Amino acid sequence: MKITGLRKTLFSRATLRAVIALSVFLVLWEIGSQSKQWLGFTVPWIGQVPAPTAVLKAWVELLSDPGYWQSWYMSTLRVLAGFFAAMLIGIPLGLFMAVNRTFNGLAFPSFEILRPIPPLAWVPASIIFWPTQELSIAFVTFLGAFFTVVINVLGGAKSIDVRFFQSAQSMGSSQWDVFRRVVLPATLPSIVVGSAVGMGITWEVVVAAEMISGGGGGGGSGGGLGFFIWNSYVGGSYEQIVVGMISIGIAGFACSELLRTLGGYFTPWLKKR
Amino acid sequence: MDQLVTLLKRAMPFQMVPDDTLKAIAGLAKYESHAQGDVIYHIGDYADDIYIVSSGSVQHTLGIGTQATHLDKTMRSGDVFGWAAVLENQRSRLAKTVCLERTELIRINGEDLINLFKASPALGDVVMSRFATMINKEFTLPEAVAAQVPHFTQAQATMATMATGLTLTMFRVSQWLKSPKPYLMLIGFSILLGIWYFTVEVWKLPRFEDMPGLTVVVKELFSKDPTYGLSLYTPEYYQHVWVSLRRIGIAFFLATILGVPLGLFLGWSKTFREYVFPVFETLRPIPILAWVPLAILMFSGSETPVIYLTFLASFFATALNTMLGVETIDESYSRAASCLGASKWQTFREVIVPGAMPFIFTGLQISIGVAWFSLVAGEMVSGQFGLGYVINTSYTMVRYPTIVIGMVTLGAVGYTTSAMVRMAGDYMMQWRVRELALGGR
Amino acid sequence: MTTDISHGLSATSASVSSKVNAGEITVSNVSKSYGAGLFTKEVIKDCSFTIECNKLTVMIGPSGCGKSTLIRLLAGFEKPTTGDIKLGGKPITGPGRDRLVVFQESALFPWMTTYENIMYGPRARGEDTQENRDQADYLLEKVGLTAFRKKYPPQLSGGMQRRAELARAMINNPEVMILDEPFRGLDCMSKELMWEYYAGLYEESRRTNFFVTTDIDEAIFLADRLLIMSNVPGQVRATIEVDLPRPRRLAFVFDSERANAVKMEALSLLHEEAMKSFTGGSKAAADFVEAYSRRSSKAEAG
Amino acid sequence: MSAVLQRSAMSEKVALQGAIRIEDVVKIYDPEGAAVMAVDHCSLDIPAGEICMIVGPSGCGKTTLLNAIAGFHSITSGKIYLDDKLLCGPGKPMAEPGSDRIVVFQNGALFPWKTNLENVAFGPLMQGKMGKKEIYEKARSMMADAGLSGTEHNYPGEVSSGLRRRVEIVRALMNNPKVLLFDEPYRALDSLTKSVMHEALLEIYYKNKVTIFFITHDLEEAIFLGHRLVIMTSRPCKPKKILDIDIPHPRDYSVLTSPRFRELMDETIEVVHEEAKKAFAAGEKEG
Repeated sequence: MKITGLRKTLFSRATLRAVIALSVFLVLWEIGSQSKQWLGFTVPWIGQVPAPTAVLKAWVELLSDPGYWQSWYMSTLRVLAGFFAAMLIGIPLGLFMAVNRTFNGLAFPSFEILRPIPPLAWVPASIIFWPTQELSIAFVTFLGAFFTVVINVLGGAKSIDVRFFQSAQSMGSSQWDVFRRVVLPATLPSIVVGSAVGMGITWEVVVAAEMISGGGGGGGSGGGLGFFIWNSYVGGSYEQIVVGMISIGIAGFACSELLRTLGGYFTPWLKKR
Repeated sequence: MDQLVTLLKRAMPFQMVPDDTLKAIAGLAKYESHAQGDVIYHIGDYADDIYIVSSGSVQHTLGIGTQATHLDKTMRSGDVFGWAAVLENQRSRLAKTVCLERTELIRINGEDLINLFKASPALGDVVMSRFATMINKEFTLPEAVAAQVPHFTQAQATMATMATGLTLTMFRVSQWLKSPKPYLMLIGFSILLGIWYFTVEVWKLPRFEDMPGLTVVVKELFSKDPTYGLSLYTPEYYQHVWVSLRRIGIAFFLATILGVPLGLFLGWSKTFREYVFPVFETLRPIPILAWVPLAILMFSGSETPVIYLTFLASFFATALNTMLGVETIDESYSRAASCLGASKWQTFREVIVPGAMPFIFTGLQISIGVAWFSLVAGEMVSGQFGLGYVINTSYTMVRYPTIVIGMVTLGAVGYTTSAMVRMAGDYMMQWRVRELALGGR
Repeated sequence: MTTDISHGLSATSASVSSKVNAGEITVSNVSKSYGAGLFTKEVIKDCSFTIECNKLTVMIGPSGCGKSTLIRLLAGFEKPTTGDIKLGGKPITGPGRDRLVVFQESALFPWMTTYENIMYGPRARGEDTQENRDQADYLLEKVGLTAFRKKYPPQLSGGMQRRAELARAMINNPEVMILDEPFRGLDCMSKELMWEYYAGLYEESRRTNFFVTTDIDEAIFLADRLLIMSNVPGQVRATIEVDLPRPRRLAFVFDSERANAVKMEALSLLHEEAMKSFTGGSKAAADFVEAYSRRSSKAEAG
Repeated sequence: MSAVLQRSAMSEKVALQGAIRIEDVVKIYDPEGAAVMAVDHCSLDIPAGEICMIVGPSGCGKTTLLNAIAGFHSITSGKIYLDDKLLCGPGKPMAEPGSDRIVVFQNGALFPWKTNLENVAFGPLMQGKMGKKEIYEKARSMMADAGLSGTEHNYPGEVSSGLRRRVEIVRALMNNPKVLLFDEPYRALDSLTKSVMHEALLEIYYKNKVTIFFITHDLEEAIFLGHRLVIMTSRPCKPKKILDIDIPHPRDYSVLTSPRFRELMDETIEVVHEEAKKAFAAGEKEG
């Protein structure tokens, strides 16, 4: 039953169409990039982009380059640091704001004033403040995820159906019990959503921060994927730019998927019948 | 007698009444005939009977003298009028009623009729509810008539609505002021600014002392002769804001006019989605900032790459949300449209587009947010002007207070643009605003 | 109208004079309004009635007549503006496990399995004992959900969710069960089956039950006493003793002359109230119907 | 006055049309290879102008049948005719949706972004058979006839659910349909509002004699409204018992307590409950 199901998705019309569409996309890209040689004139915009085949070749070469993997490692480390810091501070803060009205009145307006400032605008201030480059990147990364996480947790906790509280109360729950067994699980789905979105933003911010601040203290190959891209640009190896872009895409996608799977594991009641 | 019964049966309130009850009603009825021009009753007369027109026609006139207006509807055979007779709190006639030709009427004492129905409350309710519907119909019809009745003057009604609207707002404001919220907010702000002020300028904590201080920033911002060259009085400040706004404007506009239709088609046509969406999804996880070098390669100059980056971020958010919006439209809406004879294209225009509107505007809100996000990044990396550029050059040229000026301005401008998008959404979705206003009272 | 209320009151004083029953709720002269100043809306006005001990009292009235507000007051989630509510002679000050509320639509915690939901009450009080676990198993079997003990509420059908909710309430042994349209939203057939089911549970335990509904058949099938509410502001308009024999079975009840007579009586009162809320949109029509009903109630009084 | 005359003439003409014939219809769903039979060799004849009530437990496949008539779903085999015109059958598994058969949906499908008047005018505007001014005039007068004056410029979200249902029926009638297909339209209403809605529906029906195909699982509603009652079996769905309701029209709510009504209830309640219990035991999800 399962195998037939798998076969069905693999050979379904949708998959077929996806393959066709992606192939057409790649072929067009190849033609566009090679237009100078093949057609005798340069197609605007795409003409400047390295061809997929060249990118693939560059990628294969990079796979055995430890510097490339070092970039992966550095970026992932920064993302994880910023992300976990955001979760660690953001979730309790959001919950506390939802539960305590006074604190909410105190902190929420200030929070709303700071929120519209794009995280990247904090980069210079962060570099001035933190003693090391590494910390300043981590801080900006943290900010990127922090606001999203807090807003999601707060929204989730505030939209809990009042009947849940009422029935818990009428069955004799204490305050702490209501918090632990009603508020927390009821907010879990929004925590999952918030962290998945936050993860996406984190990757965006890391790349930008690495580009702007010119890589980590190590410089050169130690600077993470964002720096890898910038370095490739400065060094004129344009194929590597695209490799870097795809790598970050894969990394971001994998992290978000991982979070969703984890989230699904923590919220079993949300599964479809 | 039977003739009376047949006649009663034609009158709207009595259509469902069983024959034996009708006979009882007929027993209460008096039959009378009038010549043309006869006045049945005047305004203010005591209302005792209700009337059913047997033949001929009568006309109602509301108001007196020059204010007098004829009611649009002329009462003819089978129509009922004079219902004030069955009301308890309105026992005087509201109109003057005149026979337009030779007219035969059946009159029934209101009190007697009520008493008859009291005997069978079930039946009474049905008849009374029909009466109610009828009164409803006839007395909500002409606006001209409503304007004549002193209580319902159009202008007064508008005034009244406005007044309640205003009092409601005032009420809400006073409630808000009575609640601890505004004071907590002020305390919160003071704490935030206090921390900034004390840590940087008073206590000069390590690391903090390098940061631009509160007073320095404020002085700079309001100085006519700024130390670091940027304040509310320098034209450069407005030039930077304008450049950023123009970039956002172009990018956001392009993203909307391309992203919304793409999203609509993605959601609407399954075939289109199956072909296009995979490509879309493959490109989407790549962070916008990773496009920077490639964008510089693809587009010459420094302006286009920045706009391109901003556009790209907005575009993905808009298209994706629009698609989600179309997918969440309840199937029964498009089914209802096809039932009612709408073609495929009409369904798209009349159902899919307005149905997806709430999601489109959510998408646009997100889109303007990410547009600012990537604009700042783009301006920091390349670009000649703009708020991101201000922040970055202030850093490299060690003019720290202007970093904060840039950040604060960014926050304010970003907030304003997203508020504008929200207002545009409210304007275009009146139905939603009114629905929500009703629910969230 | 006054006669009806005094009828309710006389019943109260009779039972009060004999002894104060533990599970008896007396509501005296309760009013509840929301908002302030110009925007005050009075939802319940001067409402008095008794929920007698070990009886199933059903309250019926048009939607939006303040029934749900009354339930929030009885449960102690809110306080009345004036008047007082007493349970067994003691005033109600806040929510407590002596009065358990079963909500309209299901309020099962979606993040807990059926079994965890049923065990919520005992666990919340730190009574996760073998005895309570056995009781939970017994109740699961009683409501026919043994096979579904590890399922989450969204995986259950509407009828099953309601049964799980009944079980969750019953494990706490409350003195009074308060049910706020618990079967609303179920389709008519599942609903009728739930009536028999619920009546069976009640007949076994004979707890004090207070049941609120808008469904006349449901009300007559279940009730020992029927309270009929007026339109906003809510008041008890009439009390009808439903002296049908128990145990009750659907076919049997709807065959009986007595049930039909009660239904007719209640219907005529309710239809009038429903008409009021139905025509509420138009001022003229509302005035009209109100005037009519005032007249007929005057006729009844005189 | 002339408009009224015209309409009554039209409705008389329409009354001769709108017969539905369902012949041996089978519908098998095939989600992920597991064939589920929703409708099993179902045959039914509904004469023009009849109110035919379809009663059955939830999820039994009644809605599938309605969707097949409306043209939203295909059928696996069998034929469905409307006045000798083949709607769907061999070689044409799916009927064309059209304004001769209009569905009134379970949760209501008034477009929330259009005012009530725009909703009512929607059908003729789309079909483009009449002038815009004419359409709005007709829409106004039909709304007034149904006691909906004063709500023309409200959005559906602003009026009560009972009023919304009435607007939806008027929207359907604007198109002079031959058949109205009701998919449990009053399910979400409370019982008291429901009883008022039933009378309103009958009143509209007496004015415009269209064929009504009405799905419900409320037996009381079915007997109160219908000329004929078709009790469906639990999935797969086919008629189990067909019953003529011989209470004369026009009816009002006093019918509910009449002896004949109770007799009919008794006659059917057992049959219905047997099926309901089957579905209940299987733990079918609603809707």
